[in-house]
Amino acid sequence: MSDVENGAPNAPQDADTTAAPQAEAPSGAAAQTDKGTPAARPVVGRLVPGETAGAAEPAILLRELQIAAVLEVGAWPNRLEPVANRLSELAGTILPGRPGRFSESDTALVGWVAFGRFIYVAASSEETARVDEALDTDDAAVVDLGPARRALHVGGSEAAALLNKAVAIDFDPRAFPPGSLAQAVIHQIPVIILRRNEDGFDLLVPTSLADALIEWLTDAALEFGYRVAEPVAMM
Amino acid sequence: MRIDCPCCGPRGVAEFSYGGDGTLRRPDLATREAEPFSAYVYDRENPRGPHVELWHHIAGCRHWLRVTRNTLTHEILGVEMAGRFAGDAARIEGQGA
Amino acid sequence: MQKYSALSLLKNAFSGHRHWQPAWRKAEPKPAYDAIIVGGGGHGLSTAYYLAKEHGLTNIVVLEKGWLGSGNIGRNTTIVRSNYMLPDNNRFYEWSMKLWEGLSLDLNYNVMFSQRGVLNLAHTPAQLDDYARRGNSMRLEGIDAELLGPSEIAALVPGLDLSGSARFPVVGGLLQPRAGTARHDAVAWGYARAADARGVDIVENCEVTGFLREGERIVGVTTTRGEIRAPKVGVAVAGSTSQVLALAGVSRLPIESHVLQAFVSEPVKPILDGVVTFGAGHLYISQSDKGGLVFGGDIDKYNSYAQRGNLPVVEHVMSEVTAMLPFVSRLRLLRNWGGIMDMSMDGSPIIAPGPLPGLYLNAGWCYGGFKATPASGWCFAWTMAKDEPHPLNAPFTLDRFRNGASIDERGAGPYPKMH
Amino acid sequence: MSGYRLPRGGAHVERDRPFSFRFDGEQMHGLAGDTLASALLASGRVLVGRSFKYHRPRGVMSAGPEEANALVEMRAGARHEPNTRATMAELYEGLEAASQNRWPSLAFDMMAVNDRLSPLFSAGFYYKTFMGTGQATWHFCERFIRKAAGLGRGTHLADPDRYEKRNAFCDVLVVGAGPAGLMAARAAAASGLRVVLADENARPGGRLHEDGASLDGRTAADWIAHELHELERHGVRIMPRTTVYGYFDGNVLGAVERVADHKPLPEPHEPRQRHWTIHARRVVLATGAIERPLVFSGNDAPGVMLASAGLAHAQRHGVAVGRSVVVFANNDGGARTALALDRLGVSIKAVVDIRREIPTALAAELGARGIRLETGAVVAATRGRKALSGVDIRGFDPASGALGANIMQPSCDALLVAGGWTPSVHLASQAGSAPVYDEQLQSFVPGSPREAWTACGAAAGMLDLAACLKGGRDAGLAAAAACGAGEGSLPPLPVLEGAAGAEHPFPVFDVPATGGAKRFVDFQHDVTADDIELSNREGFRSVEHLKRYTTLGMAADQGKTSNVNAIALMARARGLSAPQVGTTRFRMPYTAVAIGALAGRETGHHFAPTRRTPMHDWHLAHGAEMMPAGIWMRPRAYFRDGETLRDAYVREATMVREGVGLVDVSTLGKIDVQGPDAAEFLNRLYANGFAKLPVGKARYGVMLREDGIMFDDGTAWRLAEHRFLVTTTTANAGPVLAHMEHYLEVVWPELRVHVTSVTDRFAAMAIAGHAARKVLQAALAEGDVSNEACPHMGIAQGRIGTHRVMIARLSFSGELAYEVFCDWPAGLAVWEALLEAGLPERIAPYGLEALGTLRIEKGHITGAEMDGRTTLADVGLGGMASQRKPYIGSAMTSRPAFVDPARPVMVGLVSTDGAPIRAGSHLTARGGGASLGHVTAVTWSPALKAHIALAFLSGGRGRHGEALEAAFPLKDERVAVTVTDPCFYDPDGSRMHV
Repeated sequence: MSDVENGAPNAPQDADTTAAPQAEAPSGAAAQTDKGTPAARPVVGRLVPGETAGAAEPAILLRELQIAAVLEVGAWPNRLEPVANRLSELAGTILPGRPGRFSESDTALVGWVAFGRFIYVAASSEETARVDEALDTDDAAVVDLGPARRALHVGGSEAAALLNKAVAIDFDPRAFPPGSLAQAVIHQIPVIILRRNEDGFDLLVPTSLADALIEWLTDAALEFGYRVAEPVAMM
Repeated sequence: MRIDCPCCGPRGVAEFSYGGDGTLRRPDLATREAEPFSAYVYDRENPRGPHVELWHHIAGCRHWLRVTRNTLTHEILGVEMAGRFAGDAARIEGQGA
Repeated sequence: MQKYSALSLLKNAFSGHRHWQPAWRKAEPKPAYDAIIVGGGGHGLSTAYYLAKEHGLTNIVVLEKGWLGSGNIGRNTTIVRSNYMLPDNNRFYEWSMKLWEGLSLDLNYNVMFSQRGVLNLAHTPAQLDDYARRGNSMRLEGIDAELLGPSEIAALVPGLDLSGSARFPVVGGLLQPRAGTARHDAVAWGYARAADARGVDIVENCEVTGFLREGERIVGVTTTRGEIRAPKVGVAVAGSTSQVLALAGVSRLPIESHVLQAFVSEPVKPILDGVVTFGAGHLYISQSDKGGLVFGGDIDKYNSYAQRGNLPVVEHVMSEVTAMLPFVSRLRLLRNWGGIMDMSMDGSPIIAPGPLPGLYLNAGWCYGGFKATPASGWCFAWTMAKDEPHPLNAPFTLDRFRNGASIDERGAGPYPKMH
Repeated sequence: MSGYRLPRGGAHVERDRPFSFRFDGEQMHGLAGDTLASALLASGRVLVGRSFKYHRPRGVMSAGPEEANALVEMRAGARHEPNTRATMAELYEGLEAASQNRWPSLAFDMMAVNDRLSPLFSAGFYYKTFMGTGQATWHFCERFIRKAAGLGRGTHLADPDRYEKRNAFCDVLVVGAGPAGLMAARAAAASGLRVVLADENARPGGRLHEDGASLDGRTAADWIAHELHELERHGVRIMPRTTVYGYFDGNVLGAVERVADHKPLPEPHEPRQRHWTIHARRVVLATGAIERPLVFSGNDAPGVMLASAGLAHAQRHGVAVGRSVVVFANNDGGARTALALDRLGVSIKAVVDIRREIPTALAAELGARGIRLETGAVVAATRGRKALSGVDIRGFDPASGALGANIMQPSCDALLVAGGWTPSVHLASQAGSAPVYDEQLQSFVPGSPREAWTACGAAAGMLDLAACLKGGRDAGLAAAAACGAGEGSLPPLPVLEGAAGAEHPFPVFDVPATGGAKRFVDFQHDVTADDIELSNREGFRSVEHLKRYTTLGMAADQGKTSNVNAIALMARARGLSAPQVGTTRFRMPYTAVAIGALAGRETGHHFAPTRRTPMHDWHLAHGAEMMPAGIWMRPRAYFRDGETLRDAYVREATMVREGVGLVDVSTLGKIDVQGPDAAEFLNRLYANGFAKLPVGKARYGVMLREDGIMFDDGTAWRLAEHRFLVTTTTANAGPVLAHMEHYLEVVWPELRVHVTSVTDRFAAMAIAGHAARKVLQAALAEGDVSNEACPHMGIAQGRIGTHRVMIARLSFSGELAYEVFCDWPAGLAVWEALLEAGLPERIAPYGLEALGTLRIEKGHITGAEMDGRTTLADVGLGGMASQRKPYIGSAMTSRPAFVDPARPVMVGLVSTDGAPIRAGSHLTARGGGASLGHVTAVTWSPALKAHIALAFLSGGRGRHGEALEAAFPLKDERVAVTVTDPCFYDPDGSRMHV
């Protein structure tokens, strides 16, 4: 999973390196540019269950998904298949044969993110230790990313259209059927997009940017209208 | 411009970070002299036409790709995994999964 | 040379403009010259002009592959400034600025050099500190610079987003009042006309196809219009530097060619006076005398000779310009074009004798070449005439990379796409 | 009064839906389905604009995107928008428009004096004058030139509308929904492919509306409706009002949909426009053609219009463009237009055709309908300045190009001009080789494709309807086949009746000047035939020089109607053929595109995402002023009542020196480095040694770039034999990860190491001060941070409340300090627990300013010192570099310039006159002089009770104790300073080793 510290490549960087109190404070003198907030909006960057906004008949459903465990498994060259097999056993499902796909059992979801990189999402946080123990150092590395990710569900009839505002991936069900997984960037934020069924998409988002993503998504969803549902467990 | 990532499929150029000339080979780790490194760090052929270059799929799978691209037309002539998983990728693709 | 003036314009107006002469002769190449300049762009033409004017070398020829000024001299965003931090840079560019200030009179050609100021916006205190370091560096070299606060900036540039809702609010800025813009094509034409008047041959549609050598030494060129000999051959071909030097057997250089896109909006009545740059990204914008907003951002960040860029950079530049000046949103993008930049490994140019005897190299301008046009030609002419660099271009050698003496204004390191 | 609404007809207008609108404040009326141009014409309005340079009065000249004259300002306030083509602006109730580039009014424009002075304002006149004695003269003149230039007025108000963006994917994109495009879409969709059909107009159909043919027995309007229905049934996505403006590499096309421009305001939440990035496997370019004007004296008078436009306004909008119309042509289009208009009830005075003969059928029909035909004749001049009042028709010898005798001087209020057709090759040219000249068309057609497109219809030079329909179907089939589609059901070609044939021009485009009147080639920029000759005379002969010298084709209409005529004129002046002169390169955008649409929502507040730590809200609630650090937000200082920034940071820094403080460092980059070769990998990355770092210990390290310059610094914690946690600076977290990935994947593929960003895995905070251990220990429910259990650089595990924490004893402040890492979501709870545990010690949070003060006192480096130009030796860390192992950059560090004794190196400065040193100052000798170095960081040091700074000074290591000045000439300030060691405070480190 990528990092985005350099998301704004030329943006002012590393302001922690200054100790220069001389700068004048912004005056806020000029025109306001508060774009496109035609109606009262929910708290920015937070999903409030029950909230609706935007166009009258919401065509987007948003909800937070609770995740217990997210692991990244890095396998060494020439050890991909053994690791995939081991993960399949642990998850109780058959890991598909190449990156861009995932499968799931009742308790775990395991996906192939890249060559040598798997993701493992589990219903129980105890899975973290179990997977770590089950894999040998000579095969793979295991990184616990649970606290580093939040999960969101984007559903509704315009879910693909909403994501296509940012993502140049063809979400036509023939091109991106259930069981597909993609890494991409929305609003400079790296996400993993999982299509678990035809109804929508689940997104895994870096925690520090989840609020920013929600803020962007809810704004982007206004033209379709959206409804926020109660959080549910992802697995 | 779109690059057909061997891992992710065709993606827009904005997802990739350009890594420059892909034909350069870093001098051996043990090299102590500056000159071989100077050649590696500074000197470029900069061809007008087909160019083998590295691209990092930074907003996708984060693999480094070796892309052959015509610098005059921007036509992409070939894409392969640049690095340590190239063998795995070829094998897995070969299985026709 | 026909003198240009209001009076001559008036006289010719009465005679239906039938008596104007071509701005430069369509010269036929001779078999030998005292010096050859390869590249009929801004730098090549100014080199020829200063060789003739400052060094009395008039038996020279400028060879241009296409039409005169077909490269970056006519593809840039026309900004002229000398607001550099590193002394090697600010001394050189300030000399250029001084030449600009007298250029229209010198050439008897109005290059429309318009000193309406260049303002760099800062968005964090740290960035403002950096600008202060740069501004102080300029002032210590006798260059004009002013550090401004938000209220002064608001008064200077109406329509800037100085609101708290801006993602990166403006905290201050660095202004160089003497900086500004010039009419880019006119610079090429003005130099061509003035060089021609001093006897320089300018040959268009003449592509260099190889170099003539005597041992190691370069003694001329072969072209699509025949062999031309000269004891000195200067190369000023910007993005084509690698191709031209490869003809001389120099196969590798600290240069990559990249495409930089530029943009112009539909013309509107005056709405932006000076040049403004956005510090939370990379964007520079001004309004031309014709009324179009002229702006640009980053290079596309891949090797290219296509003179054509791609959509992501277009979109990003538009995001930047509307973030900085929200009113621009309703104006329309009228034209877009691409230029091929000779991006060097440290972002600074090369003006030096070599890399072979008889050969002289002027390259690596990245996307700062336009403002350098007068000083580049002036220094390159000096270097070619005297076989050694002037102190102003002495640091801009080809071997500085190996020596570790990079002139890295951005501190970005040996990565051409970062400069 | 000139134009008027015909009693019937107008396929696009709804006669029972009148709209009122205002033009220049005058209330007018139009119909739903009108454009602003057709509504103005219907209202009898002739004069609608002024040209760019000479401020000539101008009227509507077209019915499409090529409009060069009728540019208006639309809407009011923040939505004010200049330069809108009246021909593309759909009418809506309450529309407000105004003419532009005139003062004080359209009818009386002071700037029209330019036209009288036009002999002075020849092409390129400004290069020859305004020089005076130098810059001052030019600056004086320039102010007036700027005011005179420009077209409409912009506004400084921020645009209040939304712009959306979307990606779309399809097998076949058809650009243009004229006859060829409709057939292409039908053919492609028949094979079950995903097809998108985009058209810039509000209504599909293109020239079908004007052709006059019936198709399968249907009227054009009915047939189009039927085809659209069929397309929808096949799942084709039809996108009207969508201009495909750019063709980029890899068959990526840019398009802008005008979602709400035809409404008074966008609906709530609706964007004004939507940008589409269309990813198509194949593209069919059915972009049509644009009619060319002819070049003759006074050809710009208001009332002179393209013949096709005159017909379009009548057919589409039921508008007669004049009460008495003359038609002037070099091809069959003239007579055809006259006949069609006559049938619609428009009064045609005469048809003037350059050719000696026209097809007998046309001539006969003109005769039958009583329309006067003059062949071998031209319109040599026009009469009327603000509105056409008549034309001079004279004989013409096409062989010599000479004018003949006067034939007639009829009065008329509209002159329709048909000069042949210019295929719209813009997109094909963007994505292909140079356009190719077609002798029959006397124009350019697409060259060979560089991308996966096929051109068809008028865009490909197919000018008659049957060829368009067949060409479109063939192109659609070919595109489908290229997508691997099987044979679909082949859509039959419609049976045509009454279709117009091709209109190939007789190759004469200009008429000699009469009476010194101007002959315009580029209407908007006022480039005349004489300007082209002048350009040639002065040596600006290449088509690019012509464009740049005369500004031909560079106006807002981009020369859609002028380029080909200009090339023909230049070719004649140079004695060349048109293809020898060639055409300029076409670039995006095909028509001008709102910049807001290209920016989308990724601007303003959404220019970049905001990255927040888990303590973000807490900081805000406790007086913090936040500042950006890249895309992160970090507390600068926590303000208490009445405090200035300096009060706040001095209090916070003092608190750390004298007691204990807590700072949020969650933004540090964190990278998990795992694998059997992890230690070897880090040993190669860092300049100092890491192979032998024991498990349970951390180490400070610096990475270099390949050129030997410092890249980043941070710590690496060895958590297990094969597992490290690496921290980076906030700014370089991304670049360091990419750097690692590059070496692992490309350079050293044999290393079994896996790297992952765990920045968001761990919230992090540093507790610093002599009471840090006591407070931390008190907060720990589990874990031991005693000096024995957790020595300097030691790592400890523990628990605060229910939250597991990982602790490393590291110090940036120079005090006894610990970095406490916990799960990101637990960050706030751990933060609050530490603050609570520290209450007895009066703990408080500190921000970036205090952090800066503390590190400056210690001489620790940050990005201000590691600015991409400095070496380890420069910052006094040369001794850290390992001599025993190679590492990235090691071979480059002994190059000559790196060991130059005059290199600036890091020193400390103390203000000796008590004045603050400003960041960004330069060092000079006392009394001034050249720069000897520069200041990187400054603070008031509470520990030293002095203003201090870090700086780089040439040869600085041997200059401690020297008296210099920190100069800030930007504010005319100079501060007397003494050079010191950069470590001001506790140089032996005793305070952190307790």
